Amino acid sequence: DDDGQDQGDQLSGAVIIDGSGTVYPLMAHIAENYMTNEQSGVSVQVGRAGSSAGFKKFIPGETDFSDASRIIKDTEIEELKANGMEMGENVMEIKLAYDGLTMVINKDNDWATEMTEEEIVNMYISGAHKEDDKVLWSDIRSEWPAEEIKFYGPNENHGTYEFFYEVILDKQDLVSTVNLQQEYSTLVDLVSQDKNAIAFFGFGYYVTNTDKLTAVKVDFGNGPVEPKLETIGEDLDYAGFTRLVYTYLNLDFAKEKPQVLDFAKYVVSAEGAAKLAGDNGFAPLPESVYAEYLSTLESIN
Amino acid sequence: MSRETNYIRKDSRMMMKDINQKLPDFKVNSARISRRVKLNNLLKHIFSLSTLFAIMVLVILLYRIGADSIGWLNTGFLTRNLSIFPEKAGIYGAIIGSVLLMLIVIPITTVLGVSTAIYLEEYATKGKIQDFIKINISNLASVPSVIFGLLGLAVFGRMLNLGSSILAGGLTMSLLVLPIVVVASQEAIRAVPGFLREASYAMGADRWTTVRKIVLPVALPGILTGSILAMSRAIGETAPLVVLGIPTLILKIPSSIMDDFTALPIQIYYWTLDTVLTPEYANLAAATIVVLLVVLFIMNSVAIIIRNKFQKRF
Amino acid sequence: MTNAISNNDDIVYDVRNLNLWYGDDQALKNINLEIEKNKVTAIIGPSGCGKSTFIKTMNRMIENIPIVRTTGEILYHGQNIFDKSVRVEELRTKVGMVFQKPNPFPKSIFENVVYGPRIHGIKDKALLMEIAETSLKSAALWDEVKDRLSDNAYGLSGGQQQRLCIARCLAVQPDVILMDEPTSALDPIATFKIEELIDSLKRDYTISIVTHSMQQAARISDKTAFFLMGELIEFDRTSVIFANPADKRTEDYITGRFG
Amino acid sequence: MTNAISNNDDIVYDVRNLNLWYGDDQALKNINLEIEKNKVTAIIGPSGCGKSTFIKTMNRMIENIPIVRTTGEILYHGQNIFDKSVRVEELRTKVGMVFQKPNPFPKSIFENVVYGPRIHGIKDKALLMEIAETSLKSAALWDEVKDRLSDNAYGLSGGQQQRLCIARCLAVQPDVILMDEPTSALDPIATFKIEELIDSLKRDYTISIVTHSMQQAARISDKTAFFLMGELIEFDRTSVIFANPADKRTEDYITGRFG
Amino acid sequence: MDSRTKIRQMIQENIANKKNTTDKIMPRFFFLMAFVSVATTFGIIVTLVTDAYKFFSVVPLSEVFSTRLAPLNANPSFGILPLITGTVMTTLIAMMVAVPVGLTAAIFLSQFASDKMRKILKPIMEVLAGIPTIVYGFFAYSFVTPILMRIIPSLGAKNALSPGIVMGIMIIPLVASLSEDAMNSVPEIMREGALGLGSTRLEVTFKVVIPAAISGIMASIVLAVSRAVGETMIVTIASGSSKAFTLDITQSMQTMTAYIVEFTSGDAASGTTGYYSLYAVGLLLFAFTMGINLIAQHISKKYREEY
Ligand SMILES: Nc1ncnc2c1ncn2[C@@H]1O[C@H](COP(=O)(O)OP(=O)(O)OP(=O)(O)O)[C@@H](O)[C@H]1O
Ligand SMILES: Nc1ncnc2c1ncn2[C@@H]1O[C@H](COP(=O)(O)OP(=O)(O)OP(=O)(O)O)[C@@H](O)[C@H]1O
Ligand SMILES: [Mg+2]
Ligand SMILES: [Mg+2]
Ligand SMILES: O=P([O-])([O-])[O-]
Repeated sequence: DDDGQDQGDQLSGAVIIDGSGTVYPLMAHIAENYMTNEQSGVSVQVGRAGSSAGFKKFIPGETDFSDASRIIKDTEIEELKANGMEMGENVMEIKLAYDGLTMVINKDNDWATEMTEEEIVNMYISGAHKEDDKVLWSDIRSEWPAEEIKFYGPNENHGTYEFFYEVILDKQDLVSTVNLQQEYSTLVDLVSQDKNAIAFFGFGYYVTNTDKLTAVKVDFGNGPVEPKLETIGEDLDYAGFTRLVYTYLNLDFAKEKPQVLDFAKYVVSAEGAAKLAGDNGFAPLPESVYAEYLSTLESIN
Repeated sequence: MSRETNYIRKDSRMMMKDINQKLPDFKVNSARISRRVKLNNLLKHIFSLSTLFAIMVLVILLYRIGADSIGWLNTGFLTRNLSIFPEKAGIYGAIIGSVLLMLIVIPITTVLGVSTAIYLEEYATKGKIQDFIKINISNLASVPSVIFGLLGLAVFGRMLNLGSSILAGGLTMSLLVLPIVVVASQEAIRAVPGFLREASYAMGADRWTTVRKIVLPVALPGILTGSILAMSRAIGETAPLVVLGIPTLILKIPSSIMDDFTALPIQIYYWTLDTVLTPEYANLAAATIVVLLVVLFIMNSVAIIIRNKFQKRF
Repeated sequence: MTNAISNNDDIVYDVRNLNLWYGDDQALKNINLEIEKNKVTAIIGPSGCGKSTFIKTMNRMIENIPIVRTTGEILYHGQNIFDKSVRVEELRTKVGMVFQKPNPFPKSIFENVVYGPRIHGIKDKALLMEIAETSLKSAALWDEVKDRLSDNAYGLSGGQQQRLCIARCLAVQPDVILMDEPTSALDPIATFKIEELIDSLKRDYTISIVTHSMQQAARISDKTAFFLMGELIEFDRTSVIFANPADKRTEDYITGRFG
Repeated sequence: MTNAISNNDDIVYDVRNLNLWYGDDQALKNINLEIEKNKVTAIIGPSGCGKSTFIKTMNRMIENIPIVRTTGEILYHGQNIFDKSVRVEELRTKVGMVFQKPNPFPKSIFENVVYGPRIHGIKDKALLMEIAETSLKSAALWDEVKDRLSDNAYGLSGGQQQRLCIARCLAVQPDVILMDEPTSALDPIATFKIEELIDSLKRDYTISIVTHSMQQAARISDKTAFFLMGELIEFDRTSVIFANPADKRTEDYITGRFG
Repeated sequence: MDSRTKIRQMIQENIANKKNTTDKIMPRFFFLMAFVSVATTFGIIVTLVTDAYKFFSVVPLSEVFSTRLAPLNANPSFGILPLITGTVMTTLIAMMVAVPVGLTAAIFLSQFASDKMRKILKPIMEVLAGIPTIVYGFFAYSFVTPILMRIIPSLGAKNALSPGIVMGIMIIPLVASLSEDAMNSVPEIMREGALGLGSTRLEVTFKVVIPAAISGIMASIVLAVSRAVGETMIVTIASGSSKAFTLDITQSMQTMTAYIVEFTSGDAASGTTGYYSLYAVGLLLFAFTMGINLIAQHISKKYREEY
């Protein structure tokens, strides 16, 4: 029943999406709009196992799209090859939007509201301050409280973790005291209840919880910058912690299943990511980028 | 003999006097009795508090859930499709999912469960095989549901390639509640008086005819009650379905048992997890819980009615 | 002895050297006895002497107890009922059984009576109705239940239930009816009715009845067998057994000296 | 009538106009009776006449059945046991009870005997040991169990268990001992031992015993009460009741004409 | 007369022509069906053991019994001790709630409550037992945790305490009803014996009834442990998924069951060591509950033999 039937404009069948939890709200939003406004006969399923977990299902062909909050890794490209798929040939990379990695702290934390990039990087690196990684706020700046910092973050299923570890920390180990969770909601909860907590995740999960969390303003050398839609972007002030979020499309399935192709077009259409990114805490890409994807997709069939 | 008795009498009289001197007089000690009675009454009240505590929790739980669901639980909620937007969300799809799930679980567990019970009670000779199956069933009943999820994932999801379809979920759930149906059916069959079987055999009926015409009809209310209880377990089970990998967002109403699906408890689970992102999800979860509890309440009432109506006919 | 009529058409049952064990306990010891056509044969003896065991062996109901083992033969119209070729289903339709406690099925009165015909393949509604009527009439129950044939059988009184069980048994047109203390759970009036019924049934059927009551045996039976600890002590015409028993133990039992 | 000794120290129990209902069924009807000190009072009557009900009312054990309702009074040493001020715990230590089926606790023999003293706060080991010994001796059980006081009571024979229950009862120094068919579950030899024991105990205790056995009542009791359908028909010296009953119904019962 | 013979003949013919095929096939069919339950157990064991074997052939035992659990890390480690402490902690908390409350409720219901009260109270307890665990999960997360956080300021939003307590509440009816059964099966005459000696009900309960019913009560507690160990949704929702090796009940932690849920819903892609670790944990959990169940059966068999 996965095969969509092209009866005029009416499509049916399923589109299966898994992967990034960061991208999930955006993708779920697009999917719901697609189903209510465009193709009510198509079933779009969106999961949020995490970027890495998503690729593990995508590579053997279990999903049509794989959302990711980081770019696909070389090892994953190799695995695709082993399954007879080439990037560009069988798999299409679609950039969806910009996300600002946001450092969040508790509302009662009135000291660490601004930090330099270096301070943030150093506090999360294992052994940078303490042997046992029981870092105190006062270790960062002596005028801050001598209380232990509670480090939180998404676990290794998540692209956000990998972006943080590989890009921000430059592959240096995280403090051993870090508390890694599967669900972003859990992180929001934990930080909102713990005065000494600090966590990192996508901007989207912060904007929906501004009443519970404070975002740290990051000083990349030109004064503290608050993450917002206006500052997140490649050439903007928050560029230091800005990353792209993606979805990867299995082109073989797009060719076989019209509903997959149709949904892909919708994602990059004016109704898709371009329109909904902002609502979900992402900065949209320039329109030309989406238009190019659209024309590539139109050329199929 | 009588000399011996005399000896005992004398002896006992002497001894009794001894005791009378040494034992405290119980009349004098009535203060102590008073203390004991007071302690008795005090602890009685403390013990009743325990029962009361359990009941209070139930009341609070129901109240909380009821309060959270007010304003959210309406016909629209029951008939609308799922949505990521709380004010647009409904649980029609989850209801259909749960119903389809039950449509798989009911026939499978009934056939398997009742057959197993018939085998154990009517055919199996007392001995090792019967004991083995019995022990096996009682052990199976205590296996955590998440383990059944792993079994379902490995066997139905991956080996038979059913993924996280309704069929895979239904088969997994069927095995999970099978022991409940077996045990209840066994009890119902055992309660069929032997004289009815004898009467049937004496008419020249063979074993199967006796089972079909006499034993099963008489045991039916008990079997039904057990099956309903098993269903009410299955309809609220979450862990095996989560392990099978039900997607987080699935908007389409399932139309066949091969479709992916969501069910009432799954929806409660995801909404509860996401309350942090959208606080109104807590209300949706509460409203879904109310629906689930009402369904359970109806099922259990039916079971109780059946039990009371058909109890003790001989 | 009645050797003269052996191998005669009048002999329904011919029990020869019957022994029966429950596991290692012997419950029947070398029983030899003949049951005559259209006679009522009473089986008496103290509790535990093997009366029920014996009567259940006659239609092989005893085989439902797995530990039972038998030797010897029971010829039913000349055919050994223990033969491989004998089907118990067939034997049991020819040899009906009525139990101590009335045991109707929890179905309607009608369904109770036609249970036997139904399971043996009679489906014709009219025929079933006819069978029900004849059987209930033969069991002297028709008048009492004809207006409520579809009511549940458990709504009947104990005595009515027992007559229903007899009707149920008659519905498959048996040859012999075995009864194991059929009146012991009934009050005197119901007992009287059943006794009357037995008397009227013996024209068409051969009846074997276990009873605890000496008076009952004397009242209704033509022949009486006295069992004691698994042995058949004496078997003779009822008048002889009660008036002039050959064995001291029979006399002791009859006169209430034990049991 | 023995009105002369009313309000006398020799009257332990004075039952006045006692009525008792189980729900709507009246089980005791206007009972009036006096129990004398250091006498054995037997209570006889056919099954269901209210013997157990009556005896359980004397120590208010009957109140464990929620539907029970009583009117009238039972004076124990002049004090109405139904009074608010009377504590059942106190009453029951003074009025011990022995049941039909031996009911030792699943503990050691020693722990069974000292159960009562322990709950009354006696902790001294040596004293408890002495109490155990004395009580077991009084119950004529000491010699049989002295070497295995720490064995489980359920290892004893039925008769020994019953004597253990009597010893357990003696250990709290009761005034009255109520016994409800204490020997009906026992074999004749054990019964004999208990009867002997009762005879020896009556010097120190007032005993009231329910029994089914006329012979037993005649053998061991000083006075006998005959109950019938909840009524006290006759109450007199045992010798009178058995030799020369005043009431026709008593006579019928005694001579085995019913019951 | 004629119709009698006719009917007799019809019946005898039908019997003679009847092939007893169904009567012979049905037992085999039933046996086959009965075998499904055995096959299920077999399936569980085979599934768990084969994949757990793959896990153990890759991961050294010294690592398995270590305190570092980081299955997805670039430098992964599969120490199982954090899961065991998590499971033990929540189970202990649950028992601390369920055992005293359940036992005293059982005592109240079987020894003190009037018939009328019992008739009202028992069904209510049954309702409590019939509520799905996901509902308790919601309750723990949305009600109990916030309240506890007001009482214990240092309590994390995800912790071991709240799910432990709620699990305990969920198990109360199990302990109560099984213990009550055990206490009710102490013969009435034994209770009467004690009452007849002037005991208060309390004394009867503690000195006679409970000692006599002790193995049934123990069995109920053991079964409750098994339930707590196997409980999944409450901990999944209310305790987060921290894999730190800690005995701190105020902080997020993970049980064996929650690990399985997290791993399957996150990353069930087969073939990795992490995937196999799922089955290793499953096997341990299975062995654990099976062992507990066998102990309970042994204990309750013993108590059935007592009188
Ligand atoms: N199912 C059985 N298993 C083992 N022994 C049995 C069984 N049924 C009966 N017996 C034994 O066989 C003997 C005969 O029993 P049976 O029931 O035939 O006696 P009975 O004469 O019918 O007694 P009653 O008058 O009490 O019905 C008895 O000693 C009995 O204990
Ligand atoms: N718990 C009860 N509830 C209702 N009625 C009861 C109860 N116990 C006894 N009865 C009724 O009270 C009447 C007297 O019963 P009781 O047990 O006192 O008789 P009994 O003389 O001791 O008989 P038995 O000799 O059989 O022991 C009987 O009619 C009985 O049915
Ligand atoms: Mg018999
Ligand atoms: Mg009595
Ligand atoms: O869930 P992620 O977006 O961090 O992969």
